Amino acid sequence: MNTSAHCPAEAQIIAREQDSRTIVSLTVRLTDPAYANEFEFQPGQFNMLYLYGVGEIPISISSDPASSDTLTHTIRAVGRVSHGLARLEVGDRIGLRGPFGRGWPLQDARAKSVIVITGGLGCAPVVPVIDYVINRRSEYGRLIIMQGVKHSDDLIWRERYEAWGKHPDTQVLLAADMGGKQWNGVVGPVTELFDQAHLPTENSVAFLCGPEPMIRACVKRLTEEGLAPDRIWISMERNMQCALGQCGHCQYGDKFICKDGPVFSYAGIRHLFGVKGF
Amino acid sequence: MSATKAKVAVHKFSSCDGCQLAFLNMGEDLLALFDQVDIIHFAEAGPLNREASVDISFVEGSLSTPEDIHRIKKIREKSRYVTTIGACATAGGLQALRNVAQQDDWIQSVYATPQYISSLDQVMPIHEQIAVDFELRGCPVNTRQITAVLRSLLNGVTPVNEQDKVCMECKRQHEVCAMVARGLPCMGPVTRAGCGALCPGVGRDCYGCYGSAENANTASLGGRFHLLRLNQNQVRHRFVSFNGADPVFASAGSMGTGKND
Amino acid sequence: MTEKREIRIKVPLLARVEGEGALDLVISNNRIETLNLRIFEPPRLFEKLLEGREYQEVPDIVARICGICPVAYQMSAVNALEQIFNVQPDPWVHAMRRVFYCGEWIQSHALHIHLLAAPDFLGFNSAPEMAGAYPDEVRRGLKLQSLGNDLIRLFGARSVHPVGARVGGFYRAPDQARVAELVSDLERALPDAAALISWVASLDLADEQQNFCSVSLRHDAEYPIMQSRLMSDHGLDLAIEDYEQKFTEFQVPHSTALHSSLDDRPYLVGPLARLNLNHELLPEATLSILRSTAIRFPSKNMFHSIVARAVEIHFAMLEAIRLLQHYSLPEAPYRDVKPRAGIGYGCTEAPRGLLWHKYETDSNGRIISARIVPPTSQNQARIEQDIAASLQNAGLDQAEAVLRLRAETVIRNYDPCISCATHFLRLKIDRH
Amino acid sequence: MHSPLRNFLPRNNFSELLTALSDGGYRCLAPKVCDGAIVYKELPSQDTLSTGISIHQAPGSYRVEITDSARNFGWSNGPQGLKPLVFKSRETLWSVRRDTNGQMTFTESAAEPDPVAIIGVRSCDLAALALQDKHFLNNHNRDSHYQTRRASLFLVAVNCTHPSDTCFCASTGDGPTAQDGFDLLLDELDDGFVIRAGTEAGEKILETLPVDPVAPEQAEAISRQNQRARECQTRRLPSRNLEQALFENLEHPRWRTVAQRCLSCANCTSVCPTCFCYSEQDTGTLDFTRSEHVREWDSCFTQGHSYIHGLTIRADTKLRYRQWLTHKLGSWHSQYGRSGCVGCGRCISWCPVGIDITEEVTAIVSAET
Ligand SMILES: Cc1cc2nc3c(=O)[nH]c(=O)nc-3n(C[C@H](O)[C@H](O)[C@H](O)COP(=O)(O)OP(=O)(O)OC[C@H]3O[C@@H](n4cnc5c(N)ncnc54)[C@H](O)[C@@H]3O)c2cc1C
Ligand code: SF4
Ligand code: SF4
Ligand code: SF4
Repeated sequence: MNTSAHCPAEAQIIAREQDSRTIVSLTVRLTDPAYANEFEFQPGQFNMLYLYGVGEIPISISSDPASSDTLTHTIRAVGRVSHGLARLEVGDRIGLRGPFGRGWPLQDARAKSVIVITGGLGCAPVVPVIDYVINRRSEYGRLIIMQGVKHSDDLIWRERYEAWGKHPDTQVLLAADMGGKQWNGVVGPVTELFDQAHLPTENSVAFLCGPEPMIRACVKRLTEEGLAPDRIWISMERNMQCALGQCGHCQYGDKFICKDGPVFSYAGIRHLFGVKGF
Repeated sequence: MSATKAKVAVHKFSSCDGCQLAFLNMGEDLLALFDQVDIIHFAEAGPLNREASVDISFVEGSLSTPEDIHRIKKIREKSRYVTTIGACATAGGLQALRNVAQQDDWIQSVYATPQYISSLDQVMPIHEQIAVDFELRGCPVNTRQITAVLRSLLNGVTPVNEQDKVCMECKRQHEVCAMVARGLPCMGPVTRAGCGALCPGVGRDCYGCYGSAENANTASLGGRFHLLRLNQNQVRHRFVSFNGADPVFASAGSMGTGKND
Repeated sequence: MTEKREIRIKVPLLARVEGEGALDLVISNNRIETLNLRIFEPPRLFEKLLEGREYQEVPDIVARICGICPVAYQMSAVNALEQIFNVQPDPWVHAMRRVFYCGEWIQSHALHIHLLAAPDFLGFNSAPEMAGAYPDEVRRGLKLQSLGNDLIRLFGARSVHPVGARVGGFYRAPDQARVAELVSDLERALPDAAALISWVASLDLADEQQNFCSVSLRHDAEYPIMQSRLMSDHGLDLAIEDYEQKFTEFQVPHSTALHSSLDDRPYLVGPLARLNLNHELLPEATLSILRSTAIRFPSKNMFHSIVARAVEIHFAMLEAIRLLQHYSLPEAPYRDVKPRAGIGYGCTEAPRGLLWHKYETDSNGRIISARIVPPTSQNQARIEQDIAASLQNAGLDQAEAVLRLRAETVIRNYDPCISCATHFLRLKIDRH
Repeated sequence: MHSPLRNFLPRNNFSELLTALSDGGYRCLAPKVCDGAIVYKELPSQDTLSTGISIHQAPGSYRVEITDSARNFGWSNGPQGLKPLVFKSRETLWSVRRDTNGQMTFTESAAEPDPVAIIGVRSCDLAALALQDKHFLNNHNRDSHYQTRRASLFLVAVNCTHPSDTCFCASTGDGPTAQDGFDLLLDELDDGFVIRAGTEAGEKILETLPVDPVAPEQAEAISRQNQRARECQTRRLPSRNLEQALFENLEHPRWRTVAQRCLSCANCTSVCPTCFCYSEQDTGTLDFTRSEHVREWDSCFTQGHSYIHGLTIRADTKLRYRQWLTHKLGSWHSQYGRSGCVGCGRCISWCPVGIDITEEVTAIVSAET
């Protein structure tokens, strides 16, 4: 069992899913059974994954908190560490520290309608939320899932979306800036979906995750539609080295993304949100 | 890691050989290197096979003849990954100073039979002729840098591009700032880290041998040099020396040229 | 001998030499028709680019002529500039420069013996190949090379293009604790250096006597490294200022480096020449190891160069220990310098031999002109002469591969440093 | 607050303090001039403290002068406070071995307790240490490396009698006299020191010293010199919580003009005794069985500080300088309940181009633009 905050524990890859050309889901199990046992997390929290000899990066946990003996991480290969992680195979080992941060405020959302808006790979950190709500369907109001991608080929997990859409009172809306041949979703930015959604602004919360320009546009629409800033929740990303609120890299004004976030209420960060340089 | 060893080549163009020594001066680690990779071409260490296909080519030196250009293109074709090493390969080196001088005049004055001369008008860094995957700066590069690049590449990931300023390393070593405490015209604030702030470490000002750092404010530093009583010529020489074709330093050096005091 | 035979040997790229050179050899009917050590590396015009620079910049600039012997360049340059400015560095500085220089001899010689030359005598193509069969010897060599590098770093922070030397002395005096550490490292490695001499002396070196003229610096009391008079085994005794009167450089069409002659004849510089002329100045500890081998100096066997290198490693280690043993911090590690106009000369013994510098400065200490004569260009004519003799000795009727290897071995035996040799010009070879 | 002025240690008995400390198991670090600046260096047991050091600081300039004064502490400060002693500029956090099966073993590296007494600590640096404590030893996370080193410190503070031109601790409320955070505190007079303890450990050492009672003239001299030290300071920060004022002025034109001068070299953050940013990376040898994970000082003036894949949040100097200032003087209040500046003036002196934080912030938060 590993006690240090800085030092990772070993985890082994037990399943690997190639979701798209650049996106891979790695399901891992901590090799120390005691540690694996006591590991618990909230939807929206993240781990620091370590690639041997290379480095650590923050990656959200995209699996169900109920079965936390294994942990799934959906990783887009974009640079040094993520490319290396995405090349690993079942049986390979990595280092893992976590879980870190504050997740989505699911308690607050109880009995309310839940609007999930994601862009790009943004849906990964919210998957546990969706699963959570769907598993407790009656405890929540409407569930509206809106997902935007740059190109329709980037859309992963089509079957999951389809399956989610089949649940009662659950709406799945997809948009692609550029649609491919077999695309029957909307072509355009994710904000195009707002008109179709007939968003419930009373008694609802919105969870947003994805590229910041897209989030900015959505926040604007949501507030225009009348959703209060403290009902809008955003998952933020900044450079992160320690995930312990120490290294200073993830500072966002007066906040540390790693410990005060990554999920923030819009009301708490609106004074900086979209300001260049923060 | 795959079972077959990576094939590595070390090529040389116009240079002093100093960067290759980052390999040969590894000490006993050189044996670990021979263990980890297959050295296919490295003239100074023995293996000769310029034409073979390799995984990684390290290229030292700048281009200064038509044959050089032909050869570097061949190297590019035969290499999966090309890393240039050192000031000559990445920024022309000292010899690129001749780009700014009257070359003909230079050549006339140093040898007896000038009609034999054939060389390019300009001394060029490698990236001017081929696509380079990674550039490692320094005059010379050191073993730590080479080791870091090799570790990354053998791990299948891109090497880290170190681009902070020498001041960062200087301060981490707790050197007393030579510029502030002794008024020396230190290049540290605009020079790329990597050497380990060697010059401040021996009590002198950095002379910029690692080339320009990211976001280098050469105008402000040049202004400071003037306040430290450097004349125009001296300021120019600070910027334009070991990385003759570094665009940031070159343009800093050409500011105010003409006034040769 | 009946048949007429023509062999054309072209070595387009010499392996295991510093820098890029080639060999063109045509043997026709058992006669050498053409023999060109072709140095084709492009010139880097150093002398020219020194013009207009401040004297303080010179040590850093000339270091870049060669990555293997930057210390030599720095020392020849600072000596010349100090002569112009009429500064006499402290005895401390003189002693520490010698140590600095010893580091370079150790590093360069160890590199040459193990990675460049030994594979020839043991029948390997490359250092990695040889390392497989002789791991202990190679490891020992790399360890010695590292010690040399450590000594350079002691003063210069790094061993390639060190940053510690300045006109007048050193920027900073090394820390006492570090010096003490290095002295004990050196002492511990002395047996390795001794074993190295015996090892190279036991290599199968061809027994081949040649006639040549050895040239080196000469000092009354110490084995020569820096700044003294020039001498030869043919009676030369010359102030370094008068170098140009006796030595001439000339151009040959097949090389981008100048050839050099003494009284119109080729001559030898480097470790063998030094040992031939100065062996009696070696410390007794080194001499006694040498006596236990079968090799005697002066020697007319060019292949004894490798033994000379091993001997100089041992000497340089003892010398560094001697000079550092009672190390104490100086009052100041350098003398302040007042620049003035003038002409100055510096000549030191680079690992490969004489390195002669001449500078002219203006009253602010800016360089008006510079002239640099490196060891390898001085040896070029001698190398060609040696190849001819050596091939003749071996028998020109030998198989092509044998001749080729022999010629390459001869070249490598000089440890030619082509970057040094071609610091200034480029020739295009005219073939008609 | 602390014990009244009772104990006088004559200058020629000062070595007794050093002896008591080394008997107590501490290495002593004392101020020495090195390469033209005051640094804390290990004091060999028989050695004496340097005397007559006088320091002249100005924006971008630091000069040492040796006078014939007998005083040991008649100077302001050196390029570093206590930060390097507790928050190492580079240290290994953990290392990992990998065997041929790919199995990894992680080993955390621990800092070794190394009892060390620092002689001549300034009040600004005590304040800074308290701030670093808040950062590294909070409820959210306690940094064991920091904690071990912090627990090893014995702090002998000396009230500052000779602030430099660049000092403004009086305006931040962090000096020039120390309030707390020391083990022992000295007031230096020409013939010796008035000494008092701030902790039990300090008290223990104090008990062993041959002290005299303090004469009323001595107490008076001390209060006079402390007041002079306060009053001679000319620089100041605007005297209020600057968080709101700074965040209201994010588009002030001054950010652009300061960015033209700023070298983005990070000298200011490196000498700042409260800056805490660090980056982490893996290093190791070519033999792949082992890797080390190290952290080293980083700065909001580097590109890497705000890099996320495909985007640098603060690509230019204007944004980096603004991040520094708005954090140090602004959001620090929200994070740690006070400003991040203790008025030591180091960032002014050690900025190679002499940018003055007090001048910049005043220009930015003053009404006119
Ligand atoms: C809280 C949080 C949750 C995240 N969840 C996911 C996820 O579920 N799936 C996913 O694919 N990505 C996620 N990311 C983004 C992911 O961390 C980056 O893509 C990754 O760090 C890029 O590293 P790299 O080495 O591959 O890229 P490079 O571009 O080579 O980056 C070099 C280094 O910069 C730092 N860095 C670069 N980008 C980021 C970033 N966005 N955030 C923090 N540090 C960065 C890292 O130290 C990285 O090693 C998350 C980021 C954060 C902050
Ligand atoms: S000495 Fe040079 S490198 Fe070091 S901090 Fe000062 S300016 Fe920067
Ligand atoms: S301090 Fe500057 S000049 Fe000196 S070695 Fe480093 S980069 Fe080169
Ligand atoms: S304010 Fe000064 S010290 Fe700080 S980064 Fe800018 S130039 Fe460097």
